[in-house]
Amino acid sequence: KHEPLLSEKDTSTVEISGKDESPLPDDLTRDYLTLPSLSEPELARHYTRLSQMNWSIDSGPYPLGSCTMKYNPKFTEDVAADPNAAIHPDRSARSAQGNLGLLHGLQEYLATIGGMDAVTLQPPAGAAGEFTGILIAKAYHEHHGNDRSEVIIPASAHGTNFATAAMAGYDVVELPSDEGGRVDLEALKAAVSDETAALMLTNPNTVGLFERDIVEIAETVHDVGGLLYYDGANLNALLGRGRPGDMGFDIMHYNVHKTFATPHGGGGPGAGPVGVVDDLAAFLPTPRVRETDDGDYERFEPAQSIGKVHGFAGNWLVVVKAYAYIARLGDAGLSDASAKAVLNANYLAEQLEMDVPYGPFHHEFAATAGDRDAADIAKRMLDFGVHPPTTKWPEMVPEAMLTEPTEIESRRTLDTLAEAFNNAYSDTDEAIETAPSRTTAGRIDQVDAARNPRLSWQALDE
Amino acid sequence: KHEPLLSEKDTSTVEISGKDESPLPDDLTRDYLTLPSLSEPELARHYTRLSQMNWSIDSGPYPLGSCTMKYNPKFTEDVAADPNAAIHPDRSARSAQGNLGLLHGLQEYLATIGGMDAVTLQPPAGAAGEFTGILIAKAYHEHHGNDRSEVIIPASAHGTNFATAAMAGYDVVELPSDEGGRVDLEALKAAVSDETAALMLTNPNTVGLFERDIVEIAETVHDVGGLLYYDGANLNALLGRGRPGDMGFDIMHYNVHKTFATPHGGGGPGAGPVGVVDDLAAFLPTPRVRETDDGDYERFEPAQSIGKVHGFAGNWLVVVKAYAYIARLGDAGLSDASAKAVLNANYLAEQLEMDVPYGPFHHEFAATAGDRDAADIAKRMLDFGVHPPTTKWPEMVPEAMLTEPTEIESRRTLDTLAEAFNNAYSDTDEAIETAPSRTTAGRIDQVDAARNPRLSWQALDE
Amino acid sequence: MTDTDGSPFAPHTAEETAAMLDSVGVDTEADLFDIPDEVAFDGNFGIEPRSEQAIRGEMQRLFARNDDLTEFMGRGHYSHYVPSLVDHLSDRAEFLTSYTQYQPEITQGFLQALFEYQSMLVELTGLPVANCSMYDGATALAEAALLADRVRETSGQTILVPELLREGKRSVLENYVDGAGLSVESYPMDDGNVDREALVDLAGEETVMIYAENPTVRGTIEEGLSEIGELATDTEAVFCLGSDLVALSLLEEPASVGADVVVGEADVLGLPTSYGMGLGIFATSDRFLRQVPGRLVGVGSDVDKRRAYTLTLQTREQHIRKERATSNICTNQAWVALRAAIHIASLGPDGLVDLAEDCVRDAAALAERVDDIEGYQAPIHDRHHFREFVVHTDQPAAAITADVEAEGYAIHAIEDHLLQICLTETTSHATDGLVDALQEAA
Amino acid sequence: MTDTDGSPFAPHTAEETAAMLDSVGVDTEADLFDIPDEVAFDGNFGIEPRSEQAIRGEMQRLFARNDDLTEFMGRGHYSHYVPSLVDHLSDRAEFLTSYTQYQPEITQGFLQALFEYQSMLVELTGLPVANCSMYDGATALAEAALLADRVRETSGQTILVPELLREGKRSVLENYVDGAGLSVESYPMDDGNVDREALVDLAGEETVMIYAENPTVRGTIEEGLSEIGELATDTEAVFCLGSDLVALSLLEEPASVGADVVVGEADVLGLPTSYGMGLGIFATSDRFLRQVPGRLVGVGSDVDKRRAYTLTLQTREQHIRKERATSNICTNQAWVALRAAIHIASLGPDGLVDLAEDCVRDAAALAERVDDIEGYQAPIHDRHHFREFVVHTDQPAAAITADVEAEGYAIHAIEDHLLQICLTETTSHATDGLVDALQEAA
Repeated sequence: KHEPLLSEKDTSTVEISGKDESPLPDDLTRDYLTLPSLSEPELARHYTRLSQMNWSIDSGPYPLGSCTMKYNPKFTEDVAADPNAAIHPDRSARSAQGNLGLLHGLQEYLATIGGMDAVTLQPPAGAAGEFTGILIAKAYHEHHGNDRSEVIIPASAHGTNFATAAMAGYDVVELPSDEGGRVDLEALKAAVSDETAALMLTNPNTVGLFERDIVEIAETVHDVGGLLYYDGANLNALLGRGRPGDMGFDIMHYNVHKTFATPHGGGGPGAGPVGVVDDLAAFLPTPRVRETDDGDYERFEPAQSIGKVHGFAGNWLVVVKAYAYIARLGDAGLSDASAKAVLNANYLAEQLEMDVPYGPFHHEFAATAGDRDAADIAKRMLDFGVHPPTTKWPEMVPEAMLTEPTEIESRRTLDTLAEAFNNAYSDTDEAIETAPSRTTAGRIDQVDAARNPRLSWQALDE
Repeated sequence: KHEPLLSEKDTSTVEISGKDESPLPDDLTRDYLTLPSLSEPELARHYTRLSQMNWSIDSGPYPLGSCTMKYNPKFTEDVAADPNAAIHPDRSARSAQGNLGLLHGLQEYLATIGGMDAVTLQPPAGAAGEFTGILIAKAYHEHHGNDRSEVIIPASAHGTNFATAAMAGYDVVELPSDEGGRVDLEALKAAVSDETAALMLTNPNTVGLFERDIVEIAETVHDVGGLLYYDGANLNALLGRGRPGDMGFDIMHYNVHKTFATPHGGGGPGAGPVGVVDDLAAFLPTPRVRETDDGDYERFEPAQSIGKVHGFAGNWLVVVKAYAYIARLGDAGLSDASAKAVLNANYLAEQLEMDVPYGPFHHEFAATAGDRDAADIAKRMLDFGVHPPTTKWPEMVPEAMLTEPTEIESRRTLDTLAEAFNNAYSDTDEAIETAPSRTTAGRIDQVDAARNPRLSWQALDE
Repeated sequence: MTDTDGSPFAPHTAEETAAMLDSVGVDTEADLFDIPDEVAFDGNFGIEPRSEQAIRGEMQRLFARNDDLTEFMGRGHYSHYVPSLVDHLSDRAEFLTSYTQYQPEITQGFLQALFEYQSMLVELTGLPVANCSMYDGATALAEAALLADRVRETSGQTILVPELLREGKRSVLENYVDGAGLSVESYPMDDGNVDREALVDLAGEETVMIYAENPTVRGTIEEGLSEIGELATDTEAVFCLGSDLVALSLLEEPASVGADVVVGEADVLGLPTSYGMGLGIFATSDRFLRQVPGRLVGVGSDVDKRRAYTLTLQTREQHIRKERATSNICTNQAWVALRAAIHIASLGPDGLVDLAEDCVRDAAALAERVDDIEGYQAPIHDRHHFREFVVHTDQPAAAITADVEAEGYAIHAIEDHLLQICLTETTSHATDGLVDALQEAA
Repeated sequence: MTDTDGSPFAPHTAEETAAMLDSVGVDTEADLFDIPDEVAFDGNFGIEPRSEQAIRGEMQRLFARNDDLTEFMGRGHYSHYVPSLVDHLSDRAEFLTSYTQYQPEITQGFLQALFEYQSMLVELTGLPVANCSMYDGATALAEAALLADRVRETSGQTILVPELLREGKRSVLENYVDGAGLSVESYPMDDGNVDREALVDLAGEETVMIYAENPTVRGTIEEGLSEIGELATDTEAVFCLGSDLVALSLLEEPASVGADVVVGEADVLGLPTSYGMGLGIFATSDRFLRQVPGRLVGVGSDVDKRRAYTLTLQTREQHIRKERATSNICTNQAWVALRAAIHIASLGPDGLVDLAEDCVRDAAALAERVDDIEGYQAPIHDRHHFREFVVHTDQPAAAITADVEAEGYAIHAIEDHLLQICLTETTSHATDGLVDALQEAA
């Protein structure tokens, strides 16, 4: 189970400068180029083998908390591959009615699902959506002559929230959780001020708890002139049961590669559309798409647009797949997806021998490994043929194993998963510390890899 | 590494008769239907796992002698998937010019490659091509009032030749090989008579030897009024170097899933087009396709057509891929494919510790395991991560390991393959008899499986 | 891509080629060929090599020459909607680019998939043995006749088939049975279905096999299959029933009407319209097991006593038994069988039965609409129909099909004044247009 | 398919659901939701569920509303022919449906592929560190500016960019650097290329980063990049160079002209035209290693001392470092990077350089043909060009693009009397038609 690097198989060097037939003078070209040089059959085998050394949702359960790894329906791939949709983003609107129609359709779907008034599909990822949302908040405040300096974020929030607020130039005010694991309302009231640009909130939060005080939270933030931002990472818990717009959120992003089942591609691409309420629609990125009276589609620039957050129109192929997925499910399917995601999480938690602090949780839960090392237990789970949950996060749960099975797992698979959890949890210290043993690679020395970074095949020769 | 059967995962039964809303009276329907019932995610995982338990040409070398397992270029799949080509075979010719054009194009390509005058693409496999060819021979003889009863086949020929001749109602006359492994010319002369309908010949033969006496062989058969049939299984040795038509063959089939790189799909579909010389063109299956004076294509029925050998037009998707492959290679590529196939076979043989009787061979060779068991050595090769050659055949070589690496293997891969051969060959009796040990399944008890046939999941319950 | 003037799929660099020639001990590749000059060829086929990109463009342009018609066609080649899942899974290279499973230890995956396919056919036919594919329905029927000839204890040489048997199927059958000295004879039909009385008269000791179809080639559903089964028993003939995977899920179970062999089209599931490319069903009873043509996957166990799949009963096959084999079939349609199995599994029993019921309902509804048009009588047979039906036309049928084609629809003209129309869920959205076009053409 | 009124991708039968609810100890699914009534929603979005077949039909009809134009468009989004191999391999489910490699022991395959992608970028840029993807060229440029701000030792707040910088790219840059208090300023261009004298006057201690592109957005090839590199060194600014994978294979190596960071479009390989979907390059020198945004794959070893790949230096990232992270990027374009790597590998160095040389030759040849038409002057810049060039028109450019579009071609109108035309091997077959259309429109 070892596949040599492409460079170790066959590499060749082409001389460029000095070539007789070069279309450019030598001083405008590089001297030579060295790259792997292999036949199509060799490449097919190389990448086929690499793929076989990779876990995926089509391999088995993938219960990474906060990642919502659900099955990616195959037909959405075929829809996205339609050659008629493969057009240049600078096309005139009149010649691109198909693509504009799709964008408009998905804007509408997402608006109604989130209870928002206007949506942009441009942000190419969830974090880019957060950034877009915070830029909109900033532009809104500035437009109203009301510069603010702070963004409030609960301690349990995703790391991207903090990084996003900082990138946008805000000071981050971290909010502690209350005993129940939710936003501490008193702490929030103490934290808000006329410097509060926004509160960024994930609901249900990262241990699956719905913020029951959401109406009061919204009032608290709105009372000081702040905006309420909804992190869409956990929207899969709420589909058809509650809409951020109805809860008082002003801005939200959607993670289509989570909630709407577009494939995650080993790290991306995703898409992070952003929805806003009416008051903020004028600040959305440009261009947006609207329908004309005669049923055509046109691009337009919102009046106070923040400009662009992607060079073109975002991750087109991804938004097409999201549209197809939503159309497939419809109302009943969307509501059922949430229902089964929550049922699966609750059922799985019930089968575990580990404690699950906090509740009632929804689509995910953070079991605690107590005095054992959550990361070691996760490594041992690999030996049982499943992917382990997110470990050691969120920090409010000691040795957390944040678990989100999603709606796609059958009871049978959940039972298998529970067995893997329980077997690993009850295994000996030695067994978990030396795990995994049945995987392509054994436990990897992360500290050494970071201390002595070798980031290319060139570095291996040194 | 065990995947339960679909039926073991989830099965359900639908009651049919007695249903209120049935569109048919009960006496026309079955009572109930029982089948597996699984969600798309569950099916995706099931078949993904099954695929990962399967060797393929994209997994590694596959040197099965006489099978010509070469790489299947990916683009030919995309060409064959063109939705415009997905039409019904009963389409009027005027509305099916694209498909007819493709069929005509491939007829022409194959005719020139084989040195034949006319080609049918209808036979859905090599054996079906053989059968078609022998039916043509029979029709030809009958048309000339000249019924004949025998087909002569060298002992070293593929088993299908014998079965085909028998299916067509001929008595099989088996021809011994001479000491050099080729057709024994004297024996042939003794065997031919006015009962000889045809001689079926593979050239180079199944140990890779070119029948150097081919002109005299052809004369011998033709002199008694017999026809010469070319088994195309080994055509990959000859591309651009020699054409069956030029050697005196009257009829031939082409294995497009061998010579022209269409994928073998775990056993099929393939395609077995048949080419004939002018005298036999009138007997080809109906319909054939020809070009009209104004550049359109039309179907026509040959004057003395044998009729049909497939319900419609054969394996369409396969012939499309064959066309695309031939177009990709062109003259230079086709000749080079043979050159490299022969070079690879000779190079690999050179690296082996086993004896290789007979020569000079071309694209394949039959090494002999001598006093060891060829099948056991093959099983041991599995443990070294390669697919073994065809074993114990042809019978003229004791404990034969008939090996055909094809042109697609690199020197590096051939060296790996040679190592697997040599390591297995030099391994202990115990090691080879208990092999394989690193595979999905261990050695399977074939005798028991055949004595106690269990051919469905229903049979497992009994 | 390796730079080469030859095959783009051969990886040899000039240096490697030279080194390998050296190792073999010759100077040039030509030296490796032992072909007498008198039959040598100069390699000039006149075929220009093209790039992948060029070929894709060329073939797109070529296939665009097919008219874009909505096809209401059937008569043995049917199109049902194939879920994307089928493409994505069956196109996995480990399936598509594999060979026959001669080394079962490293091909358990495909073997299991074929075993599951066989098992699904057992559920659908009620017969305990199904092989893992024939080329198509026509060759499966032909092989059934050869099996019948081998198994029948008394002499006889007649295969009885419906007079309306599709011409191509009959021609294949005749070609296959000719070598065995059998002859194919027709029995009459009665309003689309088997004329059972006439069949009784025809069947006798000469009869090796009686073949019937359900549904028939005209889409009618048979009503007295058990009687045919009994007749076959009485005359010691083999009763061979032709059907397809979708029809089998709803219509009378072959085993329950006494069928000894089931053949037909399995490609109705798993394959899109493919210009007639097929997948033949072959299922039969235990007593004919060792006479079955083609490959069989069985369950056995490995050295560790774990369940393992393997090709079995290979002594029937030509590579072992040569001229005494049950058939010459070797390369078959394994990959299409894989596709059909995935399609069946993705429908499940509910989905499959729903699909089949729609084949009955939709055909009836469309026939009624066509019948309402002046100049057409449909269906001409007073039977239940499956997917398709025959229409009588006042105008010449050929003229109508041409007119309808000009409007973007393809239908069959089967006789001077008979059309045949087939619909499935792939075309049901377009019936309004077809009805309009027929009205225009009347 | 499981029969369900809900999600077709949830496998629960009614019985299983009931049993699971029982196990959890509630009666209904609704009981599991802890949502106050005042913010609960009734589930009525008004979105009708459709079958897979229906959606495919619906979307085919929708996308058919795009006019079928041959696109001679570029300006940052380019289309090269993507070999089928790229689709077939990257679509393998183990790649496509996998998550970020947080458990490297079972994701060695994707990690190795990304490591190979990084290594190819190192070959192409000459810089030793490349991350495994940014969203696109625009966001990569923006992140480069933030990196420059972090690493620069002296104060300063100006990012210098070409005055012709594509508007969308500039807007993204401005949005990203706003929070860091940086401002974006333009430097003038001289006949399409950097006005190096003017740049010398503008650059100074305020300058955090100098950004140049090669080729420029107008397709011209820069001639004095080393001078810019020296200027950056002198002013202690970061020199950031924008390019793309194909141009990098032929034009001056960034490291050799003193570039500190290379950004740009890697999606020119591996992705077909995708309405602007991208893949951003990010490569830099060792000294900025710990300031790199995004993910890095490194080599380490496992317990058995075998080579193993892993995400590394994650302490830069937001999930560890929160507001002190080098970037908020998390989900990236890994799968597109995989595709680009496969495409590079399938071209090899020869194929890649050939492709790049054609970008120079073909643009020159087409510009000459356009220049020959009355009413057009092309190229307007007296430079070497790569893929694209600008045309001056006597008639209004907008009117010409509309006329040309009616003939089936899409080109850019970039100013009142300026067109921009881009060609690659995907459109080179259609230049005759374009030239004719331009002639008509003149």
